[in-house]
Order: sequence, then C-alpha cells, then structure tokens
Amino acid sequence: MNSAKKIINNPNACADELLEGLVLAYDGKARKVGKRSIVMNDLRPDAPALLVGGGAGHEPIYHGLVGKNMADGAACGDIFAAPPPDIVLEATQAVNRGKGVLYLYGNYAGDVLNFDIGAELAADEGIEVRTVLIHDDVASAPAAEKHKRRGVAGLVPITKLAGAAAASVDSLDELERITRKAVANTRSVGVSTKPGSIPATGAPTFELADDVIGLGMGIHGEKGVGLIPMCTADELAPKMLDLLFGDDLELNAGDEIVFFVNSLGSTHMMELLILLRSARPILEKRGLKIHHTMVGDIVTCQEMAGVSFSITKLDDELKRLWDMPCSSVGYTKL
Amino acid sequence: MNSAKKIINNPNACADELLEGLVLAYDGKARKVGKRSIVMNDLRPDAPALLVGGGAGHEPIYHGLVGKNMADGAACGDIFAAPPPDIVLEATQAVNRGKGVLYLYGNYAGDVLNFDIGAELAADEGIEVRTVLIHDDVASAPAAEKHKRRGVAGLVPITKLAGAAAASVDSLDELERITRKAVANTRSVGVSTKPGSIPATGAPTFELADDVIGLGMGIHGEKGVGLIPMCTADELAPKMLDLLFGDDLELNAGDEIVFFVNSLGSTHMMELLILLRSARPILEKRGLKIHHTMVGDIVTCQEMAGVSFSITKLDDELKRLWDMPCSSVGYTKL
Amino acid sequence: MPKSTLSTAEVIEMLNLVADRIIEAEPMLSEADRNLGDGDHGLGMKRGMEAVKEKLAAGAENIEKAFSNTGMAMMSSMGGASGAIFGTFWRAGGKTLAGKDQFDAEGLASLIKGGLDSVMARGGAKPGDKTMIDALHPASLKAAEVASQSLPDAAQAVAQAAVDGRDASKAMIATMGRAKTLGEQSIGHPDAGACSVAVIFQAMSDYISA
Amino acid sequence: MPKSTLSTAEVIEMLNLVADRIIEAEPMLSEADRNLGDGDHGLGMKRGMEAVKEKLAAGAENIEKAFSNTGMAMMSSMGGASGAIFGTFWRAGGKTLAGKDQFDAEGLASLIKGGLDSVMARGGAKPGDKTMIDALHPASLKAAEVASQSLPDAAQAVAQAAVDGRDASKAMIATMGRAKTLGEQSIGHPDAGACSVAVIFQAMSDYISA
Ligand SMILES: Nc1ncnc2c1ncn2[C@@H]1O[C@H](COP(=O)(O)OP(=O)(O)O)[C@@H](O)[C@H]1O
Ligand SMILES: Nc1ncnc2c1ncn2[C@@H]1O[C@H](COP(=O)(O)OP(=O)(O)O)[C@@H](O)[C@H]1O
Ligand SMILES: [Mg+2]
Ligand SMILES: [Mg+2]
Ligand SMILES: [Mg+2]
Ligand SMILES: [Mg+2]
Repeated sequence: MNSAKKIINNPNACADELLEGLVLAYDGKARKVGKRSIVMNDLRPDAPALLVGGGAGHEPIYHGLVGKNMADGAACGDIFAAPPPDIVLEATQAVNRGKGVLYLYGNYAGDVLNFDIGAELAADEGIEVRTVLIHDDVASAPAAEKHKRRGVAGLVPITKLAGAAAASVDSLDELERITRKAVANTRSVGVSTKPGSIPATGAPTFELADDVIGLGMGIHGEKGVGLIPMCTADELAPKMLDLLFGDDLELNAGDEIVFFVNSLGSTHMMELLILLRSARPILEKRGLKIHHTMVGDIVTCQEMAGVSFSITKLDDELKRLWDMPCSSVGYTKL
Repeated sequence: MNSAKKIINNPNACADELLEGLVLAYDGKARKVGKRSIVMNDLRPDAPALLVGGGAGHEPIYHGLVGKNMADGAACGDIFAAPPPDIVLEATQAVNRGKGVLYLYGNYAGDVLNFDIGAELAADEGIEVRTVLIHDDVASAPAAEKHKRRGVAGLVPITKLAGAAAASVDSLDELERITRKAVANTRSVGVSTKPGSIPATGAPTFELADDVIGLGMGIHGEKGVGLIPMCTADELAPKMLDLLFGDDLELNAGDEIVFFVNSLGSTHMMELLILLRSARPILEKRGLKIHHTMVGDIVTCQEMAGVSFSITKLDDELKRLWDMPCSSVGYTKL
Repeated sequence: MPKSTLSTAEVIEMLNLVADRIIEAEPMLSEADRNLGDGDHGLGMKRGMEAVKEKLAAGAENIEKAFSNTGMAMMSSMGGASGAIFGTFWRAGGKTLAGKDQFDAEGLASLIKGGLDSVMARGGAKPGDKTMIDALHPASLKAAEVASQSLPDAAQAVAQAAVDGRDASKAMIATMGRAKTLGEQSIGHPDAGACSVAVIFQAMSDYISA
Repeated sequence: MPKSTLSTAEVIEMLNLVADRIIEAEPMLSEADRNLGDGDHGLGMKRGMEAVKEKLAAGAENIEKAFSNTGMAMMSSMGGASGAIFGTFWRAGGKTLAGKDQFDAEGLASLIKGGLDSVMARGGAKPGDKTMIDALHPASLKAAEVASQSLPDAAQAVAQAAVDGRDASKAMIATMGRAKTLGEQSIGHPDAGACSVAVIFQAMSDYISA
C-alpha cells in the first residue's frame, strides 16, 4: 500500500531542491546560505536574531516561516531529519547581528542534539545563543513532563509572535522572554486519518486502519492517546478540545486566543472549515474570545491526512505583537 | 478504489457547513447572507462591486477569495455545482452599492447558466450587472475558441487584480475594463496525478493509472491534451511551460509576470517548490521578469493530486494593482 | 387503471413518482456524469427532486403551477448546469399549460416543446451536442406526432423516444458543459442529463399507465 | 587471513566495509524505524555512510583521524538524531586512539567506551531507554572483558554482544527520540539505532576475521 505518486526529481535530493525553490518563492527577499540554510536579506541592524529550523518534508514549515516580522533565518535538514550542526552554525552566523541568536524549534531528539552541537560551535565563534523549545502537543506527554512533549502546529503562532518580537525588541533577553511566554501560552492536539509517505522510498510513514482515527498522533505518526472509531466533525471537535481544555493552560471566560485549524497535508480545507464550525461554538461557550482564526495547511507531513487544533492565549503584549503584519511563504497576515 | 476518509458531518450538507466555517474564519470581517452567500462587512460606499462564486469543494476558492482588496462577496454553490440563481441574486443585492456589480467566475456551463439567470433577476431589481468569464486554461480549447476554455487557477491572480481594482476605481466600466485585461493577460495549465473524491459518496472524481500524468486536465478531471508517462519535475515543468508559451499571450523578454504554482489538493508544497525550481530558470531564460511568485494550494478539488502553473503578464497599471496588499482566507499579500 | 387525463392532484402524484425514480437512480446518474463530467449529476438531481417533493407537498393551484413549481424547486436547490437546465425545462414547459385543468397528450406535447425551446434558448446547445437535449428533442418530436392518441399511448411512445435518444447520445461527441473538452473520448457513454430525461419520461408513462 | 592488528589503511578498508553493509541494510533499518519512529533511520545512515566513503577516499593521516573523520562525515551529512549520535560515537571514540598507529583489541575497547560515554553525555539516554545504547553498552562491556584477546576473537565477541543487545532492545519501552511517546506499543520491535550498531560491529568483525 503505497500512496505516493510524487512530482520530484532525485528522491534523495528533495531537501536541497525544495530549498532552492523556496528561495525563489521569496522573490529576492531571502537567500540561500551555505549548505542548506535560508536567511532574509535586509535584516534590521543591531537586533537579536530569530533562527528556526528542522527536518524538511513538512513544508511550508519550518523554513517557509522565514519572513518579514517572522523568523530571520532557518536551518534546513534533510527529509524528516534535523539539520546537522554545521548547517545550524552557518545559519547562526548569517542571522547574527552582534546581539545573539535565539533558536526556536520543535522538541525532537534529533533537533535538540544537532542544535545543541550547533550552539556549541557558535559559542566557539563568540556568538551568544539561547534556545527555546516548542512542546505544544498535549497528547505527547503529561503536563508535568513538558520536556517530553513534541512540537507541532503551535509553532506557527509561536513563530509569528517571536518574529514580531524579533522585529521589535533590542535584546536577546527580551526576545527570549516573549518567546517563552508564547510557548507557555500555546497548546495543540492533532489527529491523523492517513499516513504521509517518505519521498525517498514512497513507503508510508505509518499504518492506520480505514475505520479509525489516531487521536493525538504526531506529524510523523507518533502515537498519541489512542485510536478512536472514524467519526464526524461534530464528534471529533469536542474530543480534541477536551484534550486542550484538560491541560494546564488556564483558559478562563474573557481570555483572548488565537485559534488555528491546521491540515496535516491532504485533509481538504473544506474539512478544516467544517471542523472550525464544529469547534467555534465550544470555544465561545467557554467564554473565550477568538481574537484571530487561522485555517490552512502549514504544518504538514507530505500527503498525510489529519488535522490539528492549536490555541494561543494572548495577553496585551502578545496581542500587540499578534496584530503586527507579517509575510512569509508559510504564513502571511495583513 | 475509494480514497476518501473525510472529517465531515452530513455528507449532503458540506457546502452549507463549510460556508458557516468560512464566515467564522473571517473573524467578523465577513458575514453570511441569505441561503449561501458570503459578503464583506464595511464595503466602500458608492463603489462598483466585485462578486465571485462557483461550486463548493474547491476551497479556499471561490468564496475564500472574499476579502480586503479582494472580492466583495461570493455566491456559493453546492459541492461541484454552480450556485443557483437565487443565491446569485442574494449575493448581488448584498454587494451592490448603487454602482453595479461585476460577476467574475470560471467559464463552466453551469456557472454561466446560473449567473446569467441571476443577472436577469438582478436586472429586474434594477441592479446593473456585467460579467467577465475566466477562461485561462490553455489545454481546454484552442486559443481561437477562448469561449470554450475552462477557468482554473488563474482566477486567483485575476481576482487579486480585480479586487484591487474594485477597491480603487469608481465605475463599473473601469472595473470591467481592468478585469478584462487581467483575464486577457492570464494563462494556466494543469496536470493531474490522482483524483479527488465526491464528499457525498466518496467516489473518485475520475480514474487515472498509477504510471501516467494527465497533462492539461481540469480540476474536475476534465481531459486535457493527453496522458504522459509519470515523470520528474524537471521533465514536467518544460512540458507545462511549452503549453503556456505556445498560446496566444505574447510573452517577450523584459515582460513582468506573476507566476503561480498551485497544488490541486494533496500534492505537497515540497513538490510545488521543486517544480518552481524546475520552472523558474526556463522563465528567466525567456527574459521574463518574475515580479511575484505565488506558491500554494488555492485552487483545489478535495484531495486531488496535481499542480498547475499560471502566468499573469503585468503592465504598469496591473503592477500597481498587484502591489496593493490584500487579505482573504484564500490569499493574503502584504 | 390507465388514465386518459390527469387532474392537478394526479399531476402532483405523477411528479412525486418522477422524483422518487430520479432519487432511486442517483448512483446511475452520477456514474454517467463521472464518465464524462464531474460525477455529481445524480446528486444534483436527487437534491432537486427532494426539494420538488417538499414543494409539492404543499399542493399546487393548478397544472401549470405543479410543473412550474417543480422547475422553481429544482432551479433554486440544485445549482450546476442541470439545475438551470431542468429548472428551465419544467418552468417554461409548465407555462404552456396556463389555464388548463386537465393534462392530456396534447398537454404533454406542449409541455415538452415549450420546455425544449427554452432549454435551447437558455443553454445554446443543439441536438447532437451530447446533452439532455438529445433525449428531449426526439421526445418532443414524438410527442407532437402522437398528440392525438390516448395519454397512456402517447406517454409510452414519448418515454421510448427519450430512451432511444439517450442511447443515441452514446455515439455523440460531448461539446457542452463540464464534458466539453473530452472530445472523442466521450464516445461510448450516454450523456448524464439524457439519462435523467429518460428516467423522467419513463416514470411519467408508468404513472399514467398504472 | 584474520588480522591481529590493523594499520591506518586497514582501518579505512574496514570502515568502507562498515559503510557498504549499512548502505545494504538501508531497507531493514528504515523498516525498524518505521515501526517505532519516522521510518528514515536507514536513509539517514545510508546518507551518512556515503559521505564517509567519500571522505575516506582521500585517506586519513592516522587511525584517530580515520575514525573521527567518519564521525564528522556522518554528523554533517545526516542530521537527525542518529547523525549527532553516531557522529559523536566515532568522533569521541576515535579521539581515544590519538597517537596510536595500530588498531588492536585494546583499541577496540577504548573506541567503544569513549564513544559510548560521549553518546550518553550528549543525548542523555541510559541503557534500557531503547536506543542504540542498548547495543553499544553491552558491546562496550564485552570489549573491555576481551581486550587482552586477539583482535579477531575480540571483534567477534563484541559483534555478538551488539547483536544480543539489539535483540534485547525488543523487550524495552521506548522513551527517547521520535519514538518517545509510543510507550508500551514499542515493545516487540528492536530499536533502529541498535540495529545499526549490530550491523557496524558485525562488519568490523567480518573484516578483521577475513
Ligand atoms: N447547455 C446545455 N444545454 C442542455 N443541457 C446541458 C447543457 N449543459 C449541460 N447540460 C446537461 O447537464 C448535465 C450535467 O449536469 P450536472 O452534472 O448536474 O451539472 P454540472 O455540469 O454543473 O456538474 C449534462 O449531462 C447535460 O445533459
Ligand atoms: N538520546 C539518544 N541517545 C542515543 N541514541 C538515540 C537518542 N535519540 C535517538 N537515538 C537513536 O537514534 C535512532 C533514530 O535515528 P533516526 O531515525 O536517524 O533519527 P530521527 O529520530 O531524527 O528520525 C533511534 O533508533 C535511537 O537508536
Ligand atoms: Mg527523522
Ligand atoms: Mg457539477
Ligand atoms: Mg456534473
Ligand atoms: Mg527516524
């Protein structure tokens, strides 16, 4: 059972080639750096830098979140593989403007290992590096063990906020503080209905019966909280929201939030909109004020089917940052 | 062979429910009107109106192109079905501000029939209506028979330009003139690798062998210029561009264009970026200046796989309109 | 017992049978559209006929209204090419029966002729373009020919002509609608709308002869 | 003929055989990762080993460099968890051989011990966490135990320990890496990285004994 029928060239060169394409999609606003990094041109002088990154194959994240009031650069790994330390280093050097670099990426073993080595190499070059890990997936570990949680779709609102901060503040301390708050205020939960495939082989990334949904599954098929029978949007939305509400992020009546409905790839926007229709009344019934709704396929895994919900709670500071326009291949907001 | 595993509710209520979700996605900037229309709030007074529309199931088009400096409203049909005349009428009445309404939609028999009846009903109400058909698909009929050509992904840059015009000009004449120019300057070609499915039944929209690509196929599986063996991105891009270059739109060295790489649904952004990498040097070799590159899945057919290329040639007027920011669920530009 | 004329109530009953038969035929009609178009013809017709049943449940003032309400219900519930086309057919055809309080073989002929003319004016298709017209046009010719016969005989002949027309559409090349660019590849399959026309007239004949 | 010590050139030859065996085992290694992780372990290791072959084609100054260049090549070409982990293993292990011009059973023990310590420091995993450490740690214990035996005997014993460790990983619950949330569902499959370790030491033993 192989669902892949891919329009690619050399199956082992996908990451390199997509990055070249991505740079072209920026129409001169970003450039390729070193082996496999992408960095914005015209960076604000004397400012702390925001660097994101991760494995390829999940486009438009991570490298597609480089942009105006978004990330300054990204270190791009091979398909589903964290970027090696030397790529992290080349990206770090390219984004640094003397005020240090904040690494912001999803909490995966490979990413932590490679970014950490990259940070050590950067320290050898005299560049100050801080790291903020994204661990928004409530289904991947209990709230008490956040360090074990994966980073999933919440990285988009988090990067948007961090990017706005990077464009506004003057110190790495401030950038780190705000970014940590964005992470602390963001929770996600995903479900999967069909696997994606590995471009190099065409093999599915996991197996899932036709009549079940993987509740809480990660974007590579990591298991979540269990399998549930295939169900309707109206049945699924409360199950997903219960997992979010059951977590340790306080969400009280009157709180303002960003709500993000994300497709993991081939789940169609029709379905996202129907799910949004199912979810919104539940959010509103809790008294939450939806400051902004995001709908799209931004955190994906090839042609994987499934969706995720993310909630980011905004305080006044985050709201001001949220309302800044931003532009990137992956997410643009007026 | 049924590829559908959809997160929906009542399979026959998808269009109604997705429209409700879509309105929510606008966070109060648009509202539902009548049976199944969506219209922006806060329309500029005394201005000509831009109305788009078509069948549902292709989200984010058509109704997701309603927005700031985009369409003023959309008449939304059932899945893959043009909106009935009374829905066209309700949308027409809601967007009209005394300066008349321009209908802009893809050239499909059902849409023409229903929008034409809607226009007659609107005329009975004293509303002036003009119609501009989108027929950008070069593979659907010879250049001499444009009236037989389908409207495909070119509708996104065309709607962007028409929306910018609607936000700028004061007469229906001007809006029509500019929109006709945008249509005249836009060409598209699509290929398909896998069918979508009909949400109500789960049946695939067409059949296609695993080892072939439908060159020039339409978004509902309408046949194009023929089947070609499955091939690489580097092989496919020139085949698609040849069809565009072979058409009657003059594209000379120095001309500025918008280039749009669109996924029909489940073709992943990785593939779009790799195809962009294959296509851009060919465009540049012809001396074309790429003013703006668009990459995304905006014109889709459920989980159909395939891509399209669209080219819009810009003159000074269109370029000015292009550079205006716009915001909608389907397409946002800073 | 075969009916020589139909009252308004009987026309409504007949249209309900037509609706049921179309709803039943949904998979066949969708499949026909999948071969040539986007595969939704049966779904659209079903949606339209459900709206027709709902509309007719409130009754109708007269025969004209029974038919034209059918057309309005289809037109505003279906969308798509066939919503406009079949809606136009019943509305325009029904109008030719204004003032009539009985539906007979002559009424059948004028219903079909009036509907056909309007469909052609609306959509611009001609016989041979592989549309529902290729079942409707022969049905109209036959209806004129048998307008002086008994209603059951006329209805049966018309139904047969529609069926033959549908079958003849197999050999045609599609040029209209979603199928417009299939060209020669459309040969061998009947047109979906023509299949609907055949189902409609067969149901009418069955009601009248029963 | 079994080799009692290896020269730098022979170490390079051995590492080339290791590379070929890993490349050959790609499908098995990917499949192992698919059961528990994201299914790309074989692809990453293959990419790394191709880079190793390219790097070693230029030769290496000494034994230390042959191993540490192997690590650098893996680390900078692979990415992912195993790029850092296996890269660290060879680099740190190789450093323990600084100044050596022959590779013997003692060298084997210090290579593995040095590599293991650094891997554990780097990644924070311990024996029992269902990682490549579960093949590496028993191999390291065995290597220390047999450090005074002949190189072929030592290498064979170490390979066997790695294979046993790999098999023992089947019964463990994954907590690290992409598999970290599989929990009990990970029982029954060996860890992908442990499979690589077994392939590596088997290849080394085969080269040494041949
Ligand atoms: N111009 C036309 N005149 C008459 N019938 C038409 C015309 N265009 C389309 N049709 C009919 O409509 C049918 C398709 O209907 P349907 O599938 O419901 O609409 P759509 O093409 O919008 O999906 C065709 O099989 C054909 O019989
Ligand atoms: N912290 C760690 N310490 C030791 N080995 C690890 C650690 N994390 C992961 N691994 C090893 O890496 C292997 C997975 O490698 P690979 O699939 O290439 O990377 P990724 O998990 O990034 O896809 C696991 O099977 C495991 O043996
Ligand atoms: Mg991986
Ligand atoms: Mg249709
Ligand atoms: Mg159809
Ligand atoms: Mg892996």
